[in-house]
Amino acid sequence: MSKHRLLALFSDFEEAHAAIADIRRNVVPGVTVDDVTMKSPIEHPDVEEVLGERPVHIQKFTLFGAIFGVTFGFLFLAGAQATFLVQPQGGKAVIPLPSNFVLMYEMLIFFAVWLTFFSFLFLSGLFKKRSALYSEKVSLDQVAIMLELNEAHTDPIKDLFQKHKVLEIREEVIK
Amino acid sequence: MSLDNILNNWSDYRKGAEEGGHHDYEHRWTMAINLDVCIGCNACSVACYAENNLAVVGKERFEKGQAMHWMRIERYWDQAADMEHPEQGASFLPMLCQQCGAATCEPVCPVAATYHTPDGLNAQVYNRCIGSRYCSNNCPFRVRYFNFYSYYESAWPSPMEQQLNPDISVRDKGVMEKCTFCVQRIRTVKDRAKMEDRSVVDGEAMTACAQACPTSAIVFGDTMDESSAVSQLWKKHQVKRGTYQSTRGEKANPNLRGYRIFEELNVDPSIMYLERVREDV
Amino acid sequence: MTMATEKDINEQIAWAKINTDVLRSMENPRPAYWVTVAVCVAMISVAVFAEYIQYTEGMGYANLNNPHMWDLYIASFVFWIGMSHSGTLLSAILHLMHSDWRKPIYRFAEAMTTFSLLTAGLFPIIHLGRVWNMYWVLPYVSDRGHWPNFRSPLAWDAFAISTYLSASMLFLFIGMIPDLAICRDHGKGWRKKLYTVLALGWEGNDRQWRHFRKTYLLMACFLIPLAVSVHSIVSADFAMAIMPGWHVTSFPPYFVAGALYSGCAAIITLFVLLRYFFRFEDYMTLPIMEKTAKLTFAIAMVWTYLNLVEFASIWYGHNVYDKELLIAKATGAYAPIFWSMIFLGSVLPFTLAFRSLRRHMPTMFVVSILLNVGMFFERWMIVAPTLSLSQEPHQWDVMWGSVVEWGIVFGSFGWFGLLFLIFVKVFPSVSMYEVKEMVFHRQRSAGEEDLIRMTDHTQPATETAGGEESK
Amino acid sequence: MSGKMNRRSFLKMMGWGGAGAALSGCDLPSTVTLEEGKEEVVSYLMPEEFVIPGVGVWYSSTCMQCSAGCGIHGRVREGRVLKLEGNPDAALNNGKLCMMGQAGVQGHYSPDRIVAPLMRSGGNLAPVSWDKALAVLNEKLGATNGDRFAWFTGTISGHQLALVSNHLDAMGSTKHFAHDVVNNAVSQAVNKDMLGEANPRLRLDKAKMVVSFGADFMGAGQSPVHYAGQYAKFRTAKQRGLLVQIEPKMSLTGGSADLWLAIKPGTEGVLALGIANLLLNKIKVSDAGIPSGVRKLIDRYDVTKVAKITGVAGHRIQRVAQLLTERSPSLVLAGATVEGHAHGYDSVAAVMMLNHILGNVGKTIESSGNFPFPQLMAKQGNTSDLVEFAAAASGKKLDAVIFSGSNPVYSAPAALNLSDAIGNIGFKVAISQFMDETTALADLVLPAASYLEDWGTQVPATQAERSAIYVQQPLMEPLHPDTRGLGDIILTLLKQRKTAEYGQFDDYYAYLRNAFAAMPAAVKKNTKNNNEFWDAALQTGVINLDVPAKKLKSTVVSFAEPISEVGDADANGLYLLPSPRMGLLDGRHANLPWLQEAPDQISKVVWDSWAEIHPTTAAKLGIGNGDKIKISTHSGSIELHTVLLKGMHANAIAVPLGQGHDDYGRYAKGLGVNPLKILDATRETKTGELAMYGTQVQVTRVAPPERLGIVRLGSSDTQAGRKLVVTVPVEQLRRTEGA
Repeated sequence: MSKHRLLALFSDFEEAHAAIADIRRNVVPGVTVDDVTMKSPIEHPDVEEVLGERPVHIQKFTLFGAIFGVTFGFLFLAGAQATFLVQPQGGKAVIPLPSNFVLMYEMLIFFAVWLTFFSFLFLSGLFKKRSALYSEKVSLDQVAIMLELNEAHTDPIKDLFQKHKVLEIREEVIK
Repeated sequence: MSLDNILNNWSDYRKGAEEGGHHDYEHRWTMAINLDVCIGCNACSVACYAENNLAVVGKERFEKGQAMHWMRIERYWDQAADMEHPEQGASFLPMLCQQCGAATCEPVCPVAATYHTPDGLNAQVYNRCIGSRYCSNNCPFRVRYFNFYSYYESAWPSPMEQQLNPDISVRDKGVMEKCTFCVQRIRTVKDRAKMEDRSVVDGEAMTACAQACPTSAIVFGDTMDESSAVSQLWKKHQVKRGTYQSTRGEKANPNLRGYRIFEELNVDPSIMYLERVREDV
Repeated sequence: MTMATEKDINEQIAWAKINTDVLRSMENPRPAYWVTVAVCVAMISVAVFAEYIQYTEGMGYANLNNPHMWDLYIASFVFWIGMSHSGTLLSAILHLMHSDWRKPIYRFAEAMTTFSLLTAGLFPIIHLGRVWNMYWVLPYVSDRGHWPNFRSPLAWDAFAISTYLSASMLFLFIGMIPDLAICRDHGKGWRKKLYTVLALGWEGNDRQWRHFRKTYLLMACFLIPLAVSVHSIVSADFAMAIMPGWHVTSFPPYFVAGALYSGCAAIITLFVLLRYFFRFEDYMTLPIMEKTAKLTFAIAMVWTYLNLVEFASIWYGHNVYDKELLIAKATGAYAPIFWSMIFLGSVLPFTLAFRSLRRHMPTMFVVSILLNVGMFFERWMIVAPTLSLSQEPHQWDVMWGSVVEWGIVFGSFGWFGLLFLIFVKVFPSVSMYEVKEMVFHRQRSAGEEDLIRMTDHTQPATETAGGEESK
Repeated sequence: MSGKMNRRSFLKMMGWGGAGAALSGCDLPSTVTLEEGKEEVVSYLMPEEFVIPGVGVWYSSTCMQCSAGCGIHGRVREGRVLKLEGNPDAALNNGKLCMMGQAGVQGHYSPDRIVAPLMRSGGNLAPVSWDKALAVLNEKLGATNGDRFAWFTGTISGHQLALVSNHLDAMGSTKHFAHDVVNNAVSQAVNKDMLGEANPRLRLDKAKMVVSFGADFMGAGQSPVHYAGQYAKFRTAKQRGLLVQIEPKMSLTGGSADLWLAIKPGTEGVLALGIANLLLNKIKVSDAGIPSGVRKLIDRYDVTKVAKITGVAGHRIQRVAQLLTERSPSLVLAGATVEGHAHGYDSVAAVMMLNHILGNVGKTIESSGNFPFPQLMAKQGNTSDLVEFAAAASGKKLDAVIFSGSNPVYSAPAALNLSDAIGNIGFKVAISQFMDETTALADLVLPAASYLEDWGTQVPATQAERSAIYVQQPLMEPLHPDTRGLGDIILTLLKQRKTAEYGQFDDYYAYLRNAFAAMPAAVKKNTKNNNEFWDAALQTGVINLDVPAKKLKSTVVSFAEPISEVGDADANGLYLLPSPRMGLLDGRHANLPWLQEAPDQISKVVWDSWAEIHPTTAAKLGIGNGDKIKISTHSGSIELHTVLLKGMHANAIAVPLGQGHDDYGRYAKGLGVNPLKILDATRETKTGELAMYGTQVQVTRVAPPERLGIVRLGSSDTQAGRKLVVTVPVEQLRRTEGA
């Protein structure tokens, strides 16, 4: 049995929601909402309501970056100040906390921001080749529902989509 | 850059902090200038040009305020405001780097090109300077001079370059410079003393300005040496090192002439001036 | 309440039209565009030539001298840093406050942030006596045990600016990814290749959007304290010094307010230009201009207030040096500039209080430019008078910059202009996906609007009543 | 020149004179010795004897920057002289050195030095060889004789003077013109008449009060460093000395006065008479020894009249007279502004009379004793010689003149017409380091060695408590191999005339050694032989002499009324004060950039000439600060910018000397104006000196201030309420530090 991938384009957001809601309600047995990917031209509203909670882990990286920035910042600054060949005050090390706090603050943000960025790049599934089914309409004004399913389920799903005024359905076979 | 270095510095720092400050100077080069005998003759200033390879900038650049006189004689008319003549003469003030103990120029340098030496000097590392000029902006005495140009050709046309003092560099454009208390002379004297296994004798280290001063208005020496002439003067006039906060009200006899300029800014200058005296006739 | 009837944006606009309008603006530069580019390049050439003289012959050619070790370079630095704050304000602060009217105009404001930072960053470098050693302010490991002096506000600047530059560039870039995908989908030739790379494979699926939203929110959260800290640190360049007129505790908020002020004014300028040249009347609408103008007016008043705070604290503080400086600013050689600054910064913004003027684009254009002239004067009046009148009266001096100095400052506007001109032709200067979102949400909530407004009005009333009752 | 010094012998000689400071300086590479006859190139890491790389050695010598003749130490490193300091062994300056002395190295290393002999051919000076130059010189000098030959020098002393005198003898001439703009010739004449000595010792350090009538003893005086040292003692004495300065323009010394009084130019003598009047008639000081004519003169000047004439307030005069009796011993001095009038002698005599009345002679004015070597004593320059020289030249009475150490063409007033008159001299030789205005007119220019490359002795006219001969030795090899020392050149000339006497000396060095050897044993105390004496003299730079004590006579000469009738009627007349300043002095240092860049001590102007006017006078003339003005006299006019200065009398306008060079190298040329040019050629009636301060001028405004019109140091004349220089009353000092 071969696996199929379907891409359904809707112009009406509500219909697309309804279609997914149907899948969610197991209208077609064997196809769960977890198989559904929703594509949208805008940051889709109410996406959680439709698809259910899906986890995002970026904030953990951000937190790590912030903590790292502060600790590394302090250790780095203190280390640098202690090993400074030219000691600015009479040959003795000075580790001035007020100015170090300022720099630690900057370093906190610096590392937090970069870690956020990198975690976004990797966690959001960028850098992937777009599937052949990709429609440019998605970047214009249409919502797409993409799902992978067994060949047996394709027809019921297509019917479901038709019921919800799908504009176009694209299909490809993946093994 | 070793662990040793870190630990040593830290332990020194901690030790010093316990003893109420981390200044354990070997020397503390200090000056006293008696304004009563300063006649404003400029000998100190020219001696400084000769000793420290100061560039002559010429009329045009002098007009722009780009002169390089580390030691300048300021002249003020104090009495003259409503009088027909300045009947008590002029007020002369030899102004040079005050080698502040709490120098405002030091913390602002982004690359630590100006720093405090264990001798209590406010040193300027020419090689490290990137020319941000922040130090000069933050100097209340305005005694830091910036090399706005390269002066190799213009200030020392051949064979004048042969006069240059090889003990110190000629500064190129883009570098801040200022009075060093003739650090090259101090260095020589310290080296000699070390070689002869003795301590530096008072009067051995002498800045060019103090040496030239025809009226001996400038006294230079080491205040760590209790017996030095300059120590005696500071003691006599009850002026103490430290910031204003720590010395306020400690002058038992306020009539004594010693004072430091801009004491209220808490910069702890190393130069004590003695007030000018005039007799009302 | 008449305002409420006017929509910020036409909610019925076709999404396809949004795409076409914006994409059209990126194509086929008109002759006027090339003329402007040429002008910018010419301005940059002036600066490059001036910098060449200064580099080879010395800083003296900028007329800098013993009291005036800094002058227009640092003033311009502060000015450009200030300019950069507007993007942050519009994109981050208003984003967190869910003010969606920012959406059509935040993109170019954010680009402005980045480019003015790139311009600002040049000035600390240009003003160095030994430019070739500029990397010494960065903390790199050296076998000589050298570090920058972490106590110096200039070293803080290096940290703050690099952080701010990277954060704002990332913010700009991340926010642009969905639009880059649109460009990719519609692009041809080299543009297609470029956008394919830059869009990073964006296909608008829910996973990407989810992460996108989180990232954007987190970045915005960091960007706000960062922006505040950056200008506070820039103000520390002055406030940390002991010079009269610099050693002012109210400088950080004063600088931040001034930054937002000049940034908003610059947004208005660019708003008018883009609206006119790219025919963005559908997106950069009059109501949005009104909101921007009102925001600018509010910030202008904050700035004015902080000015008064500064003057009052100096006046009643009785620090002779500070007071002397304040009087000298108002009456001395710099008085014309000082009073121009007061007029342009505090009086002129009252034009923004008039609805008819707010809606008159030529007026807004002129006013916004004049506001920024005023803000440039403000930065100049922070840097120069203090240097001219420090504690030591012997070194008092009033200095006017040379052709070299002004040439470089002049060229910096060309540099900013060129970067911006390149940007508007390579990247979408209006955020397409966010305009769509805005339209979408407004359409959806149109039905509920009346209800919401009613609750908004009744809610506080009940609260107050309850509060009184409990007493 | 047979006795050419090479590097080795030079260093050998120098080594003996080393002050020894360096020998303890560092580990000596003592193994490095010189093997005779073995010449090879060695790096500086293995240097010759007495050169220690990286270590400066201090050698003693004598400063020649002005005629004071202070002892100096020169720091020599790697064969170059780098820095000059005062010689602590020299009693005159006690290890101190003024700005002009400090700048001596700049003249030595000046890029504008003449490096080869020049001879006039076809109107232009062209380089020639020394042989050629000397051949021509000998030929020309051979063709002249007697008083048709002359030397024209500045102040000159020591063995150089002896050689010049001998050369004049050999030529059969008596004409030695010595010219110096900065001089005290009139005072010397008065001192000679009243005290019996031209240059008595003035002891400020012993005085409790000094009243100086225009004597800028710490600035452009006869020995500024010496008197500045004395001044410091005077000020820091148990009872702080009181300085009253009375002059028409505030000088450097005036800037330090407790009481500075502006006086109408030329009326100082009247003020002295007024003070004398008060002392004799009111305070009843004895009038013993005052000639009756003078006594009558004194009685004619009561305070009211004096106050009216001089412009000094009556109560001030009374107070000064009162203080003079309270603070004894005091010292009353007369300076250039008193001397420089037609009645200069009378004025100075009136001033010096006060010392007699107050009994200061013998207390603060001491005899300088009988100097044992009169032939070495300074021949001090003056301006009467300049006038006479100009007369001799225009009367075509001179065939050949040798100029050295003076620049008469620059400093002669245009009224003397010197630059034209000098054309009448058949053959003009200039021994000069620089192409100055006089040298430019010479037919033969002999490049002189700088004083840092030359041998010599100096006997300053102003001697310290201990009289001494100051020894000058080369601090380095000649910088330019074709320059020669003054002594060497004169010796060469002398050899032509007196071969028998001078043929034995290879060079001036040999002559000096011989002369030192010939000194009486009393001078050579504590030294075993001549070599040791020579070494000791070079090492300390000073030969201290025991001069037998002498007592000064204290008399008052008869003098005429010390006021000119001319000009006094015109109460608004402006006197031009061509004031010399410590720095450029009379213009001889205008080619030293350090001194050009060092601001004037009072007005703080650099790199230019300027005119100082009192603000009220300026307002009357419609002149503002920095305006360009024109100062005109009968002999011409100058244009320059103004500096309004309250330290001026309303009837005076001061222009500093030193600028306005047509020549004299890159640093001097084209800067400022030369006020000497427009002076009247009036002469002091008794001494024949030029009355330099007696010229009345017209002043008109020409243009508003310009950007580079006045360039000065410092922008604020007041402290703006800061505590920079704090002035306290002397009572406070007395409470804390005084007796």
